[in-house]
Amino acid sequence: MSEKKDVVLEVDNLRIDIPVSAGLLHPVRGISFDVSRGETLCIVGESGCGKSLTSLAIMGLLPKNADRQADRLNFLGKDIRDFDERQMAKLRGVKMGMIFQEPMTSLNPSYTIGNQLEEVYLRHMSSNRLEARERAIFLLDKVGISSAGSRLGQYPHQLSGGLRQRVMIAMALMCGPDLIIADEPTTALDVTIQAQILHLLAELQSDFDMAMVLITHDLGIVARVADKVQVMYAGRTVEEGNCEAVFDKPLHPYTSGLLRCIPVPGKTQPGEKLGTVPGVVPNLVGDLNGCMFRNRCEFATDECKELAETPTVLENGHAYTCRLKPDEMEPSTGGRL
Amino acid sequence: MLAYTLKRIVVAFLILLVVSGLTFSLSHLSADPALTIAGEQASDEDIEAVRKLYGFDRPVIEQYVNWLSRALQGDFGKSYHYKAPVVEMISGRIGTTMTLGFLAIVFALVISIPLGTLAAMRPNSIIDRFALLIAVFGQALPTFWFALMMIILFGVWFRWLPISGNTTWAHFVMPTIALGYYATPALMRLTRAGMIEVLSSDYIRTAKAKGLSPVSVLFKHALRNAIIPVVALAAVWFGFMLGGSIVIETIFNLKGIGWLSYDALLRSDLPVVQAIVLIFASFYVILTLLSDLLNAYLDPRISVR
Amino acid sequence: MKNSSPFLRGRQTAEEILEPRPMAKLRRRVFKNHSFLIGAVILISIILIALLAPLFSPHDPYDQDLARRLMNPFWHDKKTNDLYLLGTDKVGRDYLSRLIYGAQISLLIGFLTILISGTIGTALGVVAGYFGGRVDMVVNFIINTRLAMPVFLVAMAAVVAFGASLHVVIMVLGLFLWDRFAVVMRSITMQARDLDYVKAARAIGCSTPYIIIREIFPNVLSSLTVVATVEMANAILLEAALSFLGFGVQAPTPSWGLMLNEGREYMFFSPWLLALPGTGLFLLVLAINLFGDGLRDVTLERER
Amino acid sequence: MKLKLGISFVTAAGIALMSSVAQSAPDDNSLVIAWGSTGPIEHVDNYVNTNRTGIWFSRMVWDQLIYREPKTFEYKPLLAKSWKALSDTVWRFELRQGVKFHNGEAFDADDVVYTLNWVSNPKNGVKVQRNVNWIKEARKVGPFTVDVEMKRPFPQAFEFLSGPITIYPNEYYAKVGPDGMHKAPVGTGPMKVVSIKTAEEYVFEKNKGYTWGSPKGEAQVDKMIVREIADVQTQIAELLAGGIDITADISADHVTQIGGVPGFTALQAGTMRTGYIGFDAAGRGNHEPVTKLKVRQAMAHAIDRKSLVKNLIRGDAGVIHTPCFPTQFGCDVSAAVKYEFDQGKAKKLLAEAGYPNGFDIDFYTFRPADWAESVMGDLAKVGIKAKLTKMPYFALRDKQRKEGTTPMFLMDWGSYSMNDMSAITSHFFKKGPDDFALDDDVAKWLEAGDTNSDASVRKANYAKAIKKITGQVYWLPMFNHVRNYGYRKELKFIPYQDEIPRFWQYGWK
Repeated sequence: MSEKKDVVLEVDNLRIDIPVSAGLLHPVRGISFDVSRGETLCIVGESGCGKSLTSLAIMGLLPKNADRQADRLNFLGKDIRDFDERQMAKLRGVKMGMIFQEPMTSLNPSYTIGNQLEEVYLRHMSSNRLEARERAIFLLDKVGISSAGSRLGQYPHQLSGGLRQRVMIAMALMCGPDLIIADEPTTALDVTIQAQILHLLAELQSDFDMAMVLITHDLGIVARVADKVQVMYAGRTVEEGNCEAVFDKPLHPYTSGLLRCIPVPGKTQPGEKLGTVPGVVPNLVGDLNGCMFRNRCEFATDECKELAETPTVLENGHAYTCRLKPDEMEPSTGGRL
Repeated sequence: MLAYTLKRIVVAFLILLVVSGLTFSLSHLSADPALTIAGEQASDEDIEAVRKLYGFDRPVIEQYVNWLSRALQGDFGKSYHYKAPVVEMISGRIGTTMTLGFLAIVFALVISIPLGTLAAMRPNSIIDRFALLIAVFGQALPTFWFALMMIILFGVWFRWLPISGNTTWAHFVMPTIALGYYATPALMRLTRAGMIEVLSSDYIRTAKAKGLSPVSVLFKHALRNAIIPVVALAAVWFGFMLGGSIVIETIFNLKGIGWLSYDALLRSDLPVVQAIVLIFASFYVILTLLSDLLNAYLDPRISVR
Repeated sequence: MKNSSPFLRGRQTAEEILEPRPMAKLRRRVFKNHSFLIGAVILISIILIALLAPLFSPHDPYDQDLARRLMNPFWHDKKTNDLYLLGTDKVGRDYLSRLIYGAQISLLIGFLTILISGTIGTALGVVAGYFGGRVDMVVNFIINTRLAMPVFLVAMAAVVAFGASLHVVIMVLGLFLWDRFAVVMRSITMQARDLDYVKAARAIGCSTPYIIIREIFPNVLSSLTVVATVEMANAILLEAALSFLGFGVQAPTPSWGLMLNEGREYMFFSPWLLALPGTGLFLLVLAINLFGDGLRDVTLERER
Repeated sequence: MKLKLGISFVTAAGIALMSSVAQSAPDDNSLVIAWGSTGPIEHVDNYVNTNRTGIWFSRMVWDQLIYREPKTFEYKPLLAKSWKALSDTVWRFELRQGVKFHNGEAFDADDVVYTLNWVSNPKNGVKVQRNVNWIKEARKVGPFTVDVEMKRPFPQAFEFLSGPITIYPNEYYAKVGPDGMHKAPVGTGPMKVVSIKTAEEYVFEKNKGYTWGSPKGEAQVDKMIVREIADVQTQIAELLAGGIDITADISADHVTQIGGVPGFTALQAGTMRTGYIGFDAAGRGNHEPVTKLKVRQAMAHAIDRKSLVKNLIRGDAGVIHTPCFPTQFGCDVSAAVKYEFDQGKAKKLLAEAGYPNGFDIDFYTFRPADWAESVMGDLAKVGIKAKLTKMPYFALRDKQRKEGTTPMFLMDWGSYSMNDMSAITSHFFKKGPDDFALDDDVAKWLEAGDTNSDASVRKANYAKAIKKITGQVYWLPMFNHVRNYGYRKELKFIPYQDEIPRFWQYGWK
């Protein structure tokens, strides 16, 4: 566990409900975590597990019909649960920045890069255009964009995807936020670019001493940058803990299934079969009972249908939600790291 | 951009050429201008003389080329009926039609953009349903019928508004509403659809994540992008409205070129009809050209295409 | 739809998760779509009334008698209402019967017009979209030329040239209202052309007409129907406007537009003569539009 | 509220529910007139215009040499004090002294000579040549004496001199020409033009100098505004809303309706405009049935003209049996062959002609469709299925002249308000472009009647023509039209049979 010293964000039992025609959809069903300055939390899970909604919930950007509840939602020590749109708007961009998955469409095509960068700064800092411009150039330089000054006059469509994501990162950093949330920042990019961007993010995070929440489905990324890992499945945390702990000894069948899906340099033999997690994510509408992973779990028994989803916490903070005891999972299915 | 503009201009000219050719042949199918010119009491010899004098005995192609070459010099001939130069007749009346068309399109935009935007911001809300109602009703309401109903109610019954003529701004209120309402549904639907799409776009999410004020998100980031197709459509509709002005001007006794074209058709006054068709077509062509160029300016991606 | 929120994009929606059978899904959508339902009900009623006009109309719509001209409708004149529920017109014809037969005329004009314009527009659009390149350029030019022509004015001129009658009005409208068909068909065909199975058909050497008819046409059918409803409404309104100005169908055809033209003389004193055909026109066009809107919602969702 | 309004709106029996109009004459003693349902005055210069409203306009602004009493059709002095015939072809006019044009120019022989010589010169393009082409020359004899020489004996000369031939100021007209006259007309008449907005509005004021004893009388209002309003319904709306004081374009049904609104009066005034059904008897358009006399006779018997007149035209309109209006010179009703309404006879005639089951025919008109529909209803009863084509007047006229493919047409002719049958019958039956009979005898008799100055010779020839035209049913004369006027109750309105309202004579009670 981290030293609880400078906690930036505390989330306790975050739930999101969305009414749909078939009933009430529960995409997020009680997520808790905290993240401190200088720390990177990775939220991992496959599509539809609620990880992106979690990030939007923190930013206050959920769709209007979504209902957000939490036992605690503290940001920089302040309870932001009841913040209205105006109050949230004062936090966003200045105290918390966000980087999205799709750099190709996340920039407004009608305005220049410079305009879009400067407007954050002008909005939140009482400053003039000149300072905003200097800050923009400084940050573009910082995110590795050459000849930053001339880039300011360019429109998004004149830039490549990688460059646009760098611009997005610069934009999130314009006001020096305390928290940065990156929602699959590299998914849409070429593999070669992915590494650069990730490296850049990690570097900037330590440079600016921010807290970072990195949302991804790519465990490879997690292994490289995370301090803490949170594995989500069907709207709940199924396993969380220090990066090393989780990777060394995954305790939830889902985590171990995910880990089997990635090749590990030096450990995965050529020709060796990579694993998969068969099946699909269950329907999250209506009243839900038991372990949601049971229909895909090789260890599932009838017991799992009734199971309360309460986590088992080990002494190092490593927690998981499964009826299995820590040693019951076959060693061969996990722990290859 | 320059090449794009030039290409568009050449195409525009070609279109006008074809339109003028079609109109010319159509109108010469319809009537024997010699009869119209010669008048009520003319004898056969008079008619024959007129035919020779005006060259109506020549092949249509030759007549067309002659007409076109004079039209290009700004001479559309003389009205068969009123004996006045067509250019003079039209220039004295076009102002009324332009005023009406302009007011109507402004009215349509003033109604449809805010309403479409509000509807898009709150889909399925009361205001969205109200907007939909206006759109659905507007599309189904025959313009002339709507105009007559307004005359009965606001002109005769309540006497709030003057019924005919063009002397004061009040005279334009009913014609503007009648004509503008006709364009409102299309513009509003497009605003709404565009706004919904834009509001759900990633860059609006980015703008919100940047903590921009809702006003800035809406006006700076959303509206500008959503409005691009609306501007294009409004230009097209302005062209349609000139056509719609025929009925409206006749009902409200606005003596613009819409009425003039109606009057000319009743009298088989071909030079006037041809000139007005060409003017309407030019308007359409020029407006679409301008709106394309404006779009290229508003949305820098277009000129690259 | 609520679940079309961007923030959920790329994730499964509840409906997709529940996944009922496609037909049941379609049925549910149809019955959930109020505008589609209302439009369909009104439209079908009007079509039925038009088809069964001889059954519904109490009198021959052409049977005239000057002695009983301009009789008042039932709410004004209790004595006459047994025979002439909505009164009579200015040559003594039963107004109700003429309204009923008027539905025939409007629908006839609407259907025949879209038949002509749909054929022209679809042919041009599909050819342009399928072949692209120069063909596309030429078709585009034709479309733009057509759009540049002021429809109403040129239609009036054409009616003057060829004489006003039902055939002429239908022909003229048919020859003018194809642009939207062409534009929509062109872009859809372009998309369809690149679909895998169309490519496959081409690869195994199917002939072009075969590909267009068998592979592309079924794809564009729903869009075609939606455009058809828009143009049908358009055609009906244009005919009404032409007839209203005296450039449309000829008396004594019971066209609603012509009835408006005739009833206008009485607009201040017997407003129902104007209000009734106007309402008929309004309802028909409203129904077609609602139906078309609903159809688009229903089918587009299916395609998604 | 809204719903209630809507219901009462649809169900309202009439506009009688509306607040009624201000019940007093306007403070500035002005009169606002709406006209123009047949299109605006094409050119304000009287000689370049053919529209009826142009005639109305011309009577307000200009005077003629001779005044024709509108009730008795007697000729009285106007700008000419007296006249006498010097020969078969020369008239001498003594002119009135002390008359001034609106621009101050004094009226004298020079004005008359200039006007007559200018208009009779074909080069100057007077639109209705027939009005002026009989004039050979006008000569100044003294400062107020003029001789007018005709090309040939021309018995209708006074009809023209009292009608379409208005006298222009020579100096002004020589300077500005027709276009100047169009923009700023100058005459001697009771009303003076203040401003003109072409096809929209004409503003007049009273000619204060019109005190020389003109039989036309002084203007009763100080100011007059004429608004050209194309749509009759818009005119009525303006009338009901108080925007105008009088309209002359309404229909017979409007008369009943407007007459029922408090504060308004409406009336019908018969005119000499003669409606007729023409047949392509000469076969110009190759429609066989109508070339047969028995078919035409059958149709004449099949059509119930009385019912049509009684129900649709009303007023003092009546069935007409002559191809001219009975007050017109030479229009001898006793010479006409009359056809009573008898469908049995019609069927018999049809059977004899070889059409026992009737036939299909195209029927053309430019007038309200209900008139033609009434005719069609009658024809249908004897098996003749007429298909109506209603088209604008000009298009119909051109179609007739160009193609001749109009086997049957309901049209009418106003004779330019001239009380002489040459103005109508001679126009249609002297083998001109509008002649569908092409009968040599008729043409010959009409020519003889037109060019002889002996009244009895004229009458005899015209009677022969009438007999043949009606006997052969080249035309089936229908009825004379009425003009329908709606106006504010306080207006002193006087209708005239020649279809020319004298607006300056109408004052406020």
